[in-house]
Amino acid sequence: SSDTGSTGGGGTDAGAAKPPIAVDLPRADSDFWNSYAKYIPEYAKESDINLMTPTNSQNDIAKLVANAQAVTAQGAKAIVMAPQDTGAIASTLTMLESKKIPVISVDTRPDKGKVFMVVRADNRAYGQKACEFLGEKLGGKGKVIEFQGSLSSVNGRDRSEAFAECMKTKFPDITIFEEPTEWEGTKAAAALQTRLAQHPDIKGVYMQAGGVFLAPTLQVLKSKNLLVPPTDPKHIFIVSNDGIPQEFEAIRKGEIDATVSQPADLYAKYAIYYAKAAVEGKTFTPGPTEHDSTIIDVGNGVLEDQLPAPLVTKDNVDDASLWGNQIGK
Amino acid sequence: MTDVLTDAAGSGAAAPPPAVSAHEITKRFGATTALSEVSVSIQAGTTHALVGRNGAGKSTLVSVLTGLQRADEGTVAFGGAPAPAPSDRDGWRRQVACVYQRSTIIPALSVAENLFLNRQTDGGPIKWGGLRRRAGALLEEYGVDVDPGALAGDLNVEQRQLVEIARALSLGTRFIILDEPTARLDATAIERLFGRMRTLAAAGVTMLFISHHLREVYEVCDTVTVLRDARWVLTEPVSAVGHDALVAAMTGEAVKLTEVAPRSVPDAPPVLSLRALTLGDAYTGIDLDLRPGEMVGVTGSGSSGKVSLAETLGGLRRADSGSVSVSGSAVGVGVPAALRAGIGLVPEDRHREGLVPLLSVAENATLPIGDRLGPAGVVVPRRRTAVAEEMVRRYDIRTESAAAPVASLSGGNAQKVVLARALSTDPRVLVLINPTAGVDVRSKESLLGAVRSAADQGTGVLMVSDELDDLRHCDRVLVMFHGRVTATLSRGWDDAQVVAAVEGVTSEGASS
Amino acid sequence: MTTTAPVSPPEAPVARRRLTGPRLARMRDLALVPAIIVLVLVGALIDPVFLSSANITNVLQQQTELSLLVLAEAIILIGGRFDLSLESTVGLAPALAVALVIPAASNGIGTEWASYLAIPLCLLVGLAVGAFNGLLILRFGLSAFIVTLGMLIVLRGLQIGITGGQNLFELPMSVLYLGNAVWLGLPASIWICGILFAIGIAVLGFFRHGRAVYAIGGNRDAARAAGIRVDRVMWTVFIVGGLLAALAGLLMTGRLGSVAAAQGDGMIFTVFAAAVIGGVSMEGGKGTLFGALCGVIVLGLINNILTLAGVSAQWIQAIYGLIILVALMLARLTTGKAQD
Amino acid sequence: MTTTAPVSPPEAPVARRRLTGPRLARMRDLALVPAIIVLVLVGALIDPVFLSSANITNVLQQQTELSLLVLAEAIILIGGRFDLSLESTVGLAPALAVALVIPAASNGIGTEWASYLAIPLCLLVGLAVGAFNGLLILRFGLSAFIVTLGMLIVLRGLQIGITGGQNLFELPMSVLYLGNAVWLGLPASIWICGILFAIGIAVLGFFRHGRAVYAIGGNRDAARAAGIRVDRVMWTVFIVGGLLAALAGLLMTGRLGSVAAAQGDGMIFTVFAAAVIGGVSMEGGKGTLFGALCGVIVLGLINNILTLAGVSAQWIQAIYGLIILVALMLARLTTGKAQD
Ligand SMILES: Nc1ncnc2c1ncn2[C@@H]1O[C@H](COP(=O)(O)OP(=O)(O)OP(=O)(O)O)[C@@H](O)[C@H]1O
Ligand SMILES: Nc1ncnc2c1ncn2[C@@H]1O[C@H](COP(=O)(O)OP(=O)(O)OP(=O)(O)O)[C@@H](O)[C@H]1O
Ligand SMILES: [Mg+2]
Ligand SMILES: [Mg+2]
Repeated sequence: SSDTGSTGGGGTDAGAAKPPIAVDLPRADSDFWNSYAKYIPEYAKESDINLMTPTNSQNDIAKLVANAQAVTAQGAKAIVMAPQDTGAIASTLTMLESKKIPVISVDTRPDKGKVFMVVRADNRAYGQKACEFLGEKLGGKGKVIEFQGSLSSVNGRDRSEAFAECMKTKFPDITIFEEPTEWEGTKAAAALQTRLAQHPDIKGVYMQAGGVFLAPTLQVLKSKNLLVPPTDPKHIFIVSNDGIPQEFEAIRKGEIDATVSQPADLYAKYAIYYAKAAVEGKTFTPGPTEHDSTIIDVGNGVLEDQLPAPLVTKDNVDDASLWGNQIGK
Repeated sequence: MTDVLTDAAGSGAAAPPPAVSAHEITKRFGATTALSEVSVSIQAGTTHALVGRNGAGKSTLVSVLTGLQRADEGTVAFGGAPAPAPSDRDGWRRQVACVYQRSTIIPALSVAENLFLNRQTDGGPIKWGGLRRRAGALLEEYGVDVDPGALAGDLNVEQRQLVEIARALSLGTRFIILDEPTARLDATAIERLFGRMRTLAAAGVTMLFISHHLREVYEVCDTVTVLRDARWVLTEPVSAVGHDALVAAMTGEAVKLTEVAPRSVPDAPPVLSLRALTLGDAYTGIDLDLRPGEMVGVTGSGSSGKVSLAETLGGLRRADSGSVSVSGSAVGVGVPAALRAGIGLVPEDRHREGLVPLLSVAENATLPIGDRLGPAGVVVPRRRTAVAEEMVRRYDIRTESAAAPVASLSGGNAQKVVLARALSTDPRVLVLINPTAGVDVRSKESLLGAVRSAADQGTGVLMVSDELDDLRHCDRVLVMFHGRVTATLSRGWDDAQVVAAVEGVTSEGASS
Repeated sequence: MTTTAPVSPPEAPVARRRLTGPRLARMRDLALVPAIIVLVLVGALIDPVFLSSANITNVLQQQTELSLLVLAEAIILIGGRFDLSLESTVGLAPALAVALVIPAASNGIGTEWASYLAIPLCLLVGLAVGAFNGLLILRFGLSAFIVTLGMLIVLRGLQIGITGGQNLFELPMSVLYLGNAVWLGLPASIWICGILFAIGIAVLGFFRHGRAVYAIGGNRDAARAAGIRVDRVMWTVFIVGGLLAALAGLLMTGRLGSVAAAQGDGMIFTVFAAAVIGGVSMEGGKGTLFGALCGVIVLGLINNILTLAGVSAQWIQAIYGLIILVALMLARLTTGKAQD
Repeated sequence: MTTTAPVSPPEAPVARRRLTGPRLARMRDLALVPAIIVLVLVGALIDPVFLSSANITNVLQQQTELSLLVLAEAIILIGGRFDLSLESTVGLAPALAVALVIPAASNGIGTEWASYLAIPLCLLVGLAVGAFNGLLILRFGLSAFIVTLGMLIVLRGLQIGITGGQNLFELPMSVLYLGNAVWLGLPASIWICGILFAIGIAVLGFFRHGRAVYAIGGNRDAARAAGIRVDRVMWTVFIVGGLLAALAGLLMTGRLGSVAAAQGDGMIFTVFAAAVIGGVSMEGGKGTLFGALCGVIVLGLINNILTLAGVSAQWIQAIYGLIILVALMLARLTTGKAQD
């Protein structure tokens, strides 16, 4: 009953001839996604596509659906999105599929529905890497506190599950305190204070998001005089997750020990890459890619390009190729 | 009207059952006993007066008789049959209609809807046009000049009261309670109400009438019951109990009410001067000089502008033009300026502008003088209590203590707190609007006594009132009509003169 | 010595030039119409797509769930009460209903009841929540704010507890139907909202029980004195509120194709914003459902226009808030009445 | 035939044994004390660490920012108004102050003002926000709910706009100081809160202007008629509210070591919960700051106990909500008064 086809042509004039590509940003209040947002136009320019002004769904699935509908009405020929709520996007994907608009899903894999490509790092691998690093540093025993995200976030859940599973199988003597935080720094700080009072012998911290937990954690440890170099027996080993510049800084100072760098730049780069490929009609098959990653078939014909997410420690923190070393400073 | 009066306690096996009888009613609020074993029965077709001092328990009895509150002990019967169950509101409403002392008008709804609340339609959707027409007819029948489509919240106090009365009378019940319906009405409206009541009585409707104006009791009632301190005191035909006896029964002491003593006002330059004061539609070109110690009454019908004038003086309204000065210096805008100039105000509606219900009596009475109760803005509780207790004593406020919330006071006592507040600043000019509305005889006397003694000490008093008893205390009375002062009556006027001037019929007879 | 002022002739009583009540109330109802017109003009200027029927349909459909919650909240507010827990019911009701119906393998509870029960179960949950709120508030005299705030947390917690924080996406067909069906060229959810609003407007405007809600909100004691069964009416209102919230949850579930663990999370602010912008007073007894509906539409238009205009993510929120404030001032200017 | 009761001698009036107003009010104040005692007992049973001075200090410190917001909100509520925007001020005030001071390389605006200006600037922002809210609400007669809801969005949007949504990590020493300093063995923030609450309780209880706030909240017209400068007092209250929120933001920033883009986000619900649980009425004129403080402590204890008990993430929210509801019922039972 609608006439979407006839009113295309939003976006910039420069590339008017090229099919417009829409990008929806999931939120504007996290360092990680802000870096991603900065990379998007850069790579769009580089690969010479007609990028529509990115929309922002403010971490609200209803807004994401509304935005998808709006850009469709404006004539988008491909959509890049990062649905933080992976279930609730199903109908929208069906709608977009019926209009033959390919979707690139970044960071998350929709539970259901057809997408052209999922560009993602393996969140379970994050949890796994953190577990292995901590387990090793602690010598397989001791107490670890984990700042979980929110149960309703698939990424948080993946990290929690993988971390717990790995600890259980590989380091059964390590006690984990799982703290639900709803991704809030205040909750993490409160939990850490309480736990340290209860268990002064906590030796490790795994925080699932450096962007929100890093500063509060350091602050609490500082006030308890626990921010000491790794050589000190009082040292608490900390593994973070995200790879923002501040985490690197803390690694250099010896305040934290490692972080899993979630590749904001690669997310942007390959989101654009696959969007362009989709409108050009290219197809992909499972297997290794030419950019150090593997495309796997995660079922139902959904392909997922699993980008590398390196563990950054003191040894490789100055690696210039890390996205956290390319921005800000 | 019936002449046959039966023993209230009931001995008439042969007589028809009373229209209403309350038996041994006891009602407590916390540890306050508002009613203690009160029995009253009212014969069908009579108009029964219920009198008593403020806080005697009259309104509480009303709420028990209308089923709004459940008595702790005792029973209520209508026409010999037990009263409906507490939850059966419709049952109660078939038995009794009531004009409550507290407004039951819903401000956000139209007048028409307020009149027909919960009976807008017999079923099916409401036809608003028809409802407004019915309301218009009803209002006309009762001589109430308001637009049925207006928001009830836009009506003034008197109009609201008239709407409530019209509503109660229109319900078609055979028993109607009127709890102080006249407290907010002017003379003509009261006359109209009485006419209506007589017609109803002639039609055999039973009425329970509460008023602090004993004259009204004698005018429209057949029997009278007196309550004192939550107890039943007497039930008599009005013809059998004289004015003084009634007052004695109410107060429990056989002291006569004092006559209004003549007083003289020393000649002195005016303490308050108004020059060509004008406010929109309300009043125009008001000139007035008030000498220290002088008491000036202002009266007029509804919408004569008298209340607006008084509110302007108190700082609640702002005149469009003209000047107000106290002892020669101009008064600024707003209440604080008026207070600073020495003008104290008793506002019209104690619920709306008079009191902060949750705060204590002490705090309400001392609101404007917070700066005098301690150093540097501190309010020393002990000093506040001392000042308040003195006020409670001086103005005879019936309260458990100065610390009780003012919301727990009966209407008349609440009014005294408002007066206490106005006098707390020792004003040079005291402006009062209907100060004795809802105040019992004895309290009225003490209240007006307090006003008089303030005047005797040099305070100029401007009293806006519809009550001739209040106006009798004044040295002269101004009558306003459609926003202008149309007559000035000096001491010695008679009631007819005032009524005529208020009606705007003539003013020649008023001048001397 | 007395003076007599010249007697003015007994002329007609001072003219009452003030607008009469209902007219004013109606004006207040229409207060948002200028804002809506301005928004539509701006939208049309920004992108012609704005006026396409597809876009308008989208805007309306996206607002359906919100509008049902606003309908519920507006009625409760008019009755002088409060319900914050609606937003959690939006999630819990369908989640519980679906979990009872789907197999454990799809994150169900394992009861695997017949799937045609899903919709009745969902509505039943809404009804139960409303009834429980009403019980605590009306019978036990607890503060509505605090009871429903507590319930907001408890219900969301229950949903997370029951589903383990998982999204449920194996939905029975019946649940999917309502959020997706198209009736006579318009999404079913728009029809449903339209009809429910029409019923609501009719009941609140023209029926005794509806008017009773206004009376209760305006002056509870007076309503009681007038023979209105205050508690019974308000209990019904709470139950209707719960039902509407459950229905909103159903529509949202169908539209989005799953029950998100955070479904409805944070909506209550928007619900209040729409209702209050639409002229429903927090103090009870004031406002109309039509006004509330206008409030919903204003918010929907603002969102749509901001998206179409491609406002930068960095400033979108500030601009959104600013537009709301300006819309309010507009409403204030056109009615000329102070709000509350 | 009429009867006359024997005229009773002018005896003493019927004994009035009722609790007097203030005593009742004080009881209401103490309503939460049983709940606090129960919580402390439960906490001690769950883990002996609970009663350790370190843990108690932690609980108190974690609640300092919340308590300042509750202090602000309680005063505003007692005055019969509303402020939702406090939670955004908690983020914006320190963010703007810090951004003005730090170099652009650390996500500053680039002005690089002297860093000792950070604290005054932060407080100034709070003051300005409060003053602006007051202006819109008091002068223009806009609804407090809707103005401050709009401001909540606008201020958060401004923060995101100014910082580009980044957390600010490079803080001047002065900003870090307050949130971390320890005075006489207790964190400075606890001292600050304690002192501010003491001042608040004294002013609201024993000073003319404090009592005026109660009068205004209880009956605005009556307060005006009694010569209280209603608008001026309420404007001051809004400004104090803004200042307190900015101070809370400062403490939080210091304690957490950064200004998060979402700092304060979602706090306003908890603020209202604490205030209302503590007996402050949404209708104005009722409640005390002591009660509000008890509300804050109850919420802090619940959180602490749940953490110590290690309740599973899956059910923690449901249990949290449930405990709040139960605490309320307890409060209701002990005072025996209906709430509103
Ligand atoms: N709801 C209530 N709670 C507590 N005390 C009450 C309540 N209602 C009435 N009282 C108390 O009961 C007593 C009787 O009050 P009531 O209103 O019946 O007096 P009244 O005779 O109608 O006085 P007035 O002539 O001033 O209207 C008073 O002491 C009053 O303070
Ligand atoms: N500020 C104003 N601007 C315009 N008209 C006003 C204003 N104030 C009052 N009026 C109108 O002036 C008329 C007189 O009002 P006012 O309340 O002073 O009468 P009143 O004599 O006090 O009546 P009542 O005895 O019923 O209280 C009314 O019609 C009222 O609507
Ligand atoms: Mg009474
Ligand atoms: Mg008047």
